[in-house]
Amino acid sequence: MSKLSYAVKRLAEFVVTVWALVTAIFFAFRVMPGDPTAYILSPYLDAEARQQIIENYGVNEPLHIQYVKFIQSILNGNLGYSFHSNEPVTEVILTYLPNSLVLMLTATLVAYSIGIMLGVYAGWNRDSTGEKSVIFVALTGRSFPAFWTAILAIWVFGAYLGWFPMTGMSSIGGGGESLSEQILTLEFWRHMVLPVLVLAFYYMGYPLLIMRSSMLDVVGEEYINLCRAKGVSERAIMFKHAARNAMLPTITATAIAIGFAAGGNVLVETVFGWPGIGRELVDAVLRRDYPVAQGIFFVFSAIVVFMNLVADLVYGWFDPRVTY
Amino acid sequence: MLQVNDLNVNYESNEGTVRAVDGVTIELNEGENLGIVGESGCGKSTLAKAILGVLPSNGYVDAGSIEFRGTDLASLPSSEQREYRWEEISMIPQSAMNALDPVYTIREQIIEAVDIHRPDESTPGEIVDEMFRLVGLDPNRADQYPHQFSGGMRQRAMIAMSLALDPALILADEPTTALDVIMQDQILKRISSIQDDIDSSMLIITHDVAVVAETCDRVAVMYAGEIVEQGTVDQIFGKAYHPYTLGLQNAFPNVTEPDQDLISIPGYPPNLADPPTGCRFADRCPMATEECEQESPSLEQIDAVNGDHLSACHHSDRIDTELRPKAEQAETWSGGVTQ
Amino acid sequence: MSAPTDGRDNSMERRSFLAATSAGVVGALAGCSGNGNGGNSGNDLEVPVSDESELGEQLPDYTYHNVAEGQSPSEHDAHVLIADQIQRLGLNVDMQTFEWGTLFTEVTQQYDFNFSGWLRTLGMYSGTRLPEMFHSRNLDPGAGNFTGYENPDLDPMLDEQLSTPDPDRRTELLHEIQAEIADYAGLNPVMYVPNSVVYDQEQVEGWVDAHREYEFALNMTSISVTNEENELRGAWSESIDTLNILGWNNELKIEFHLDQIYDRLVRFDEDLKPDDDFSLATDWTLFPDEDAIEYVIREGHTWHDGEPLTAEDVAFSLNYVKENEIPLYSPQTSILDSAEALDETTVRVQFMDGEMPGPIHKQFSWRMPIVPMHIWEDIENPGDRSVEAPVGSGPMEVEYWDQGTELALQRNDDHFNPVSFDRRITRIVPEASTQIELLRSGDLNYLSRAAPQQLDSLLEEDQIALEEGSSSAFWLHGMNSRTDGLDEKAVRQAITIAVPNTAIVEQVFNGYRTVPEANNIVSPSFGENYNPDVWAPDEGIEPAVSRLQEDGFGWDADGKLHYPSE
Amino acid sequence: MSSIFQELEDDSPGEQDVGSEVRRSSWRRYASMGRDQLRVLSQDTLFNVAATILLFFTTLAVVGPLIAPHRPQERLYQENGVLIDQWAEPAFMSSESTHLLGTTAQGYDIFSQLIYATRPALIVGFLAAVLTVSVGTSVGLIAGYYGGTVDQILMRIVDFAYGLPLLPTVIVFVAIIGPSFENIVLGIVLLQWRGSARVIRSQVLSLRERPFVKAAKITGASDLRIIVRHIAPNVLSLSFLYASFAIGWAILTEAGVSFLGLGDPNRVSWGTMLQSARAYSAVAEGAWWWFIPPGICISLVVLSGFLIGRAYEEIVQPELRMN
Repeated sequence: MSKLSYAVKRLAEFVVTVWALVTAIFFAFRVMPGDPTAYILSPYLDAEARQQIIENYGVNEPLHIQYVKFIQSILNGNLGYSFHSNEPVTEVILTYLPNSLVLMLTATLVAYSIGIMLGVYAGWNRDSTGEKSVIFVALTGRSFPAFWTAILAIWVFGAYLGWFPMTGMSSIGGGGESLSEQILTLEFWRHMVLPVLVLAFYYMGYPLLIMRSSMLDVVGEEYINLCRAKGVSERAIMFKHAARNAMLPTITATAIAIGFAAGGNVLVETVFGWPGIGRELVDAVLRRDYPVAQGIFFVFSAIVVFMNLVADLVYGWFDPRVTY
Repeated sequence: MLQVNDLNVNYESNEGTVRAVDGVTIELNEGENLGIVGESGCGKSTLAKAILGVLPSNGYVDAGSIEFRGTDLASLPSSEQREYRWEEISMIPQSAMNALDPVYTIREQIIEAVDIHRPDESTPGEIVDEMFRLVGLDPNRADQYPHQFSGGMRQRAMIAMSLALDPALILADEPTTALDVIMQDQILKRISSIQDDIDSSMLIITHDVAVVAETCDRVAVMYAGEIVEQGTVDQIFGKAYHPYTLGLQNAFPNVTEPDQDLISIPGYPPNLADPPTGCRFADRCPMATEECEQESPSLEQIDAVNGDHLSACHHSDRIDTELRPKAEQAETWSGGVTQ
Repeated sequence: MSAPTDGRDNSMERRSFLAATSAGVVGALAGCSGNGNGGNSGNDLEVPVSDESELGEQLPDYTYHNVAEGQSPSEHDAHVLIADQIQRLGLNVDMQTFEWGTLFTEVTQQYDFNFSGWLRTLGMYSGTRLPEMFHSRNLDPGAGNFTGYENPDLDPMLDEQLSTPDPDRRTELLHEIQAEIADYAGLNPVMYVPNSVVYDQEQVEGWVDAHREYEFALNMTSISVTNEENELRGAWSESIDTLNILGWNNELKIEFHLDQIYDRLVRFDEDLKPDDDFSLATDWTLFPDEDAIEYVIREGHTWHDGEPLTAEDVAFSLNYVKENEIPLYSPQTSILDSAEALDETTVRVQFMDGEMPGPIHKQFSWRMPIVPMHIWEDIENPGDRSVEAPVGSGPMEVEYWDQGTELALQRNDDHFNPVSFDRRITRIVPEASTQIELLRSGDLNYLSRAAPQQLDSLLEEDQIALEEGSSSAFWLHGMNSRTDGLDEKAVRQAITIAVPNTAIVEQVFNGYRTVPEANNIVSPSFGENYNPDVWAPDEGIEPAVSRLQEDGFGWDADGKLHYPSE
Repeated sequence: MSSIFQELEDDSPGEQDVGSEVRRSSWRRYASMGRDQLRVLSQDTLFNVAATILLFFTTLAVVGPLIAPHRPQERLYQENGVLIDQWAEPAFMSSESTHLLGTTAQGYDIFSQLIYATRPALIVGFLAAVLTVSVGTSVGLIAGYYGGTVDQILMRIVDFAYGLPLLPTVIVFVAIIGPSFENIVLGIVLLQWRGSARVIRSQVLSLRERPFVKAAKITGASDLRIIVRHIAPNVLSLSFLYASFAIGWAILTEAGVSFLGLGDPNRVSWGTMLQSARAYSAVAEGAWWWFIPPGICISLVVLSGFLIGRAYEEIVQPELRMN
């Protein structure tokens, strides 16, 4: 079938999956015990005010009515209002998602470039001690809990050595600019260093191992030998031919990883005080702020499923052999 | 042009060191085609790879030299060796399907070879077109990917690539094995016609006796890493003076005798990790004696023949009388001739 | 409902802790030798055993609703301490931990509990929330009287103290109410929670004890900051995601800032007296018989966007809040009839007849939001608005607001009672240890929410100081007097006596709390409204035992409490 | 393909289906395959290191309660028996402290907590591994073997599972049905099978086309027999690979969930230790001996899971073999 009809089929699947996710998320939060207003209202507020607020939230309406209203609102792009701050959920997402994306995409970029480089090196120099140590480092990276390394990093480099700021995206009192302005300042990147390194160390292992195993498949191929016969230098073969072919499976993995990365790393964002979407989701879940939690979850799943789709299409574009 | 003397090539594997090529001496004159015949695993493609210096990571030249027009390639540092590759000596691999990089077009892969050796070449694309016409392929198909070519076309594209820098020597490692018979015939005709135009010589490696007969001037028969017999095509296929060569000829159908039943040589080639003493063909050779088992025969001139026809067999003189007449009966091979 | 995670399987460890702590601590503090060997609890009964014949029925088993340790370790431990004292008094108590939302719903919305407790504040006027907690009309679920107190002759007093304009009459009524509910012993103060602020004294000074948290406007206009940016820098653990004074959220982190962005008709000084030079209303006249009050609004004052602030704005604000029935101000709008601007500077506020509150400023004037008419008049339901940059008239205005990172307020120079520093930054730092490190390094110069456990190490730094002030906040321990056993005053009072206030304050809160002298939820910080001589039991198992014996209760051989035999 | 495939392919399809004899031989084949794998694995130094670490922690989990000086949540007191023995320094730092790793802010003995916490970590790890493998493999086998609508439905469920980010979903799941230990494991397993299912399915798709499967079909073997005898063994190593990775992911997720305060309040795990260390800001107080050991324990167990997984990768793809 042609590329177009394949894409359409995949899109239809995408819509069905997202619809299933939305329904699951909706009911998941409605089943949650606990009264959402309990969090919001400080000890000052008396019971009478609280009763009125519960009615205003429409929390007491029968489930199916709430569900229908929910689906209607999603279809016309309105994800509802936060119980906590009454902000439209879309605005909450627009506030926090970019911060997460900036951090996570940089971290993924760094992690994947290092991972792939080391993967190519490990795959090429098989059986060398270099390969074994590279793999060991990669696996240790994936075994340290990211939040634990994050806290240690803050204490060693932040508090003790004072090289890097300990929290947030901008220096204290230096805020006020939009994310696009901040990105240009050096101060912003100084804040990015520690979280990106911690995340890169954590994410590096996965691409490295994939790249290494696909390199090992490729290294044994005939055309690599032929390139040598053609007199192509070892380095050129490693990068131009071996890595290029070995990249194919890694691309799918990268696309999927970016999908997940968009969700931000909840723990690292909390520890670093990074105003990301991951931290906001956990806060929303803990304070039973249904609409915000639903909205963020919905965006997460849509991004992840979308990136799966992109992974397939991109794979086809990279690998001429694939026909739909 | 090419003088390989006493070449030893070893492979390191977890079962120990395997000597895939053991004391091989061959020579190839300008414009001449030499065929190397033998069962798979006898070390012939290792020989080819050794000549080009593209042995796999666990293989290395242990002893001996590979003189190409006077310079010993084996002793050159790899950077200088690289200059010879494809410029002077090029290769046609067994199955072009995996020998061509799937993610680049054929044109790009040929141009890559040209750029390395002739960086100042202004119009590499033309070389590609010219080569494609030479092998009978439509030039503007060069911009397609390998998987878009059929088996025969891929092999011809490979040949085009191997001729791109009109090398002095072309190593054809089983060039037609992966093809069906008709395509084989076309490719062989194509190779011989091209050879007349560009007067390069060829080293053809195959297990298919017929291919050698058709395209080569001289033949060397390899068994278990050693050259067991060497001579012109007519000498070897006319009157072979080594039991293994005789056995080999039985194993191939002969068009002229349709009802001939094929006789295969019983037993298996020896394990090259710990080769047997004496002649390696001894335990499968119907004429084997104790002498064969103790002492390994060396290549000597067969005195019954004029012109250089060498054979490594202690009893080459008794072949005419005892083996040749019975060579075509199956029981000779299974029962053994003399005990 | 959610499956509560009951703490049964390791309650043994808890019991040994509690036995050791309370016995040891109480013993040590009360001067008697106490068993002093701490660790082992042993099962020697501390209760006198009487034989079967004199005993009535055994009291039923009870559950204890406790918050999860993860959410607030110190409160969780304090509940554990109380639960085990009740256990030692001879009642079977099963400790169950809940996530906060679930706990609050089960206790206050469904009354499906026996014991529980949390932090509660009474606000500016001690009598405001007494009706909610003790009036019989609030007995049904969710209405506020969660302990189930019912006293028909107290109800009128609860209402009168809110309506009578005569302050002395109010004090008299409050005193009597406090004596009554202290004796009822169904809703008791375990400890008073003082307001506190830990700060870098090289950068900030001049804190005042203002009966309310240190981040409210009174302190903001009293302190002075001496760092080169001339900036006050604090931190909060959750992001500040709304600044809508007419919204639904009155969390402290929001009120702390709104209190400076907007003016109030009447503000109070340190002694809870109206503060003339900080209130928007310079003067007011009461008309008790007409249930009305007339405020004189300060002249020449402007909004942050330069528009003049007039009586018209004040009248609009009050009517607007009533029309839109904004929940946060429902106690005020339920008694407000209408407001009208008589001229440029006077506003007449008419209450429902007979509804004009006695302590009008503490019930009404300090609480009502004064918003600019020219911004809000054509907005339908204000509750749903998300306000990016609120325009108020207070001593500070919003400079920028990075949600999730930082909120910056800057000084409003032409305010009649300005703050002394240029900017106030509230930084969002989820990690508690990072907040402490930033204060220690001087990047932050105050923290008003530091946990007791972290204060000791901080105060070792010589530039760090702690300021503590009395407050209306107390940590309540409530019993559901609807359940049998707890409907007996003797049992409730005995349990109140057994609650180890001192051990909790010492062990769990490192001494940064105050042990109440009397069983009075109204704290001394309310001045003359506080009644010092209510029921003030001493602490411990022995006095609790004797209280129960007075009413004929007894214990069986395994130390379980029984009703008196008829 | 790897050596074990040849070994399996050689058994001639024509073999008669003789009741117990066949079953005994398949068990013998599994055993021989297992021995063969172990022989290969034991040559890999990293595998040996990992195996010893896991062995050490498993024994610790089993024998822990006997050697731990105190119970995990037993409150400890100073000599006067009054004040909690909080923030005590480890024995190797201060002479008079009797606690190997000091005590927490709540007065618990850190060393005993560390030992007791091994058990839940290993339980969550192995439970997740076993369940992930069994669910993932069976879904993969069924989807891959039957194809058609069955495959479509199962794969859509996999897409659905892929749509949910792991940690946030477990957090919501735990928040819904209560923060108990079993719920965390259930939450993790609900999502973790997706990876192995997808890979095993593609593996089964290729195996299904292999001659020895087609031959078995011709001889009239039932689908179930084909799956169990012919396809499953080839896929087993792949599922072991995922099982060992699942151990790592499960422990990390449990630690993450507990770190956020949603862990099981009544059970001490490395995650809850880190959480209380954070709640009492141990690092700020300089009590690194409270904060660092749990992290190291988690990393060691997870690392050994990954190393074993990688060693298994060698079995699945022999060309990866590092000798």
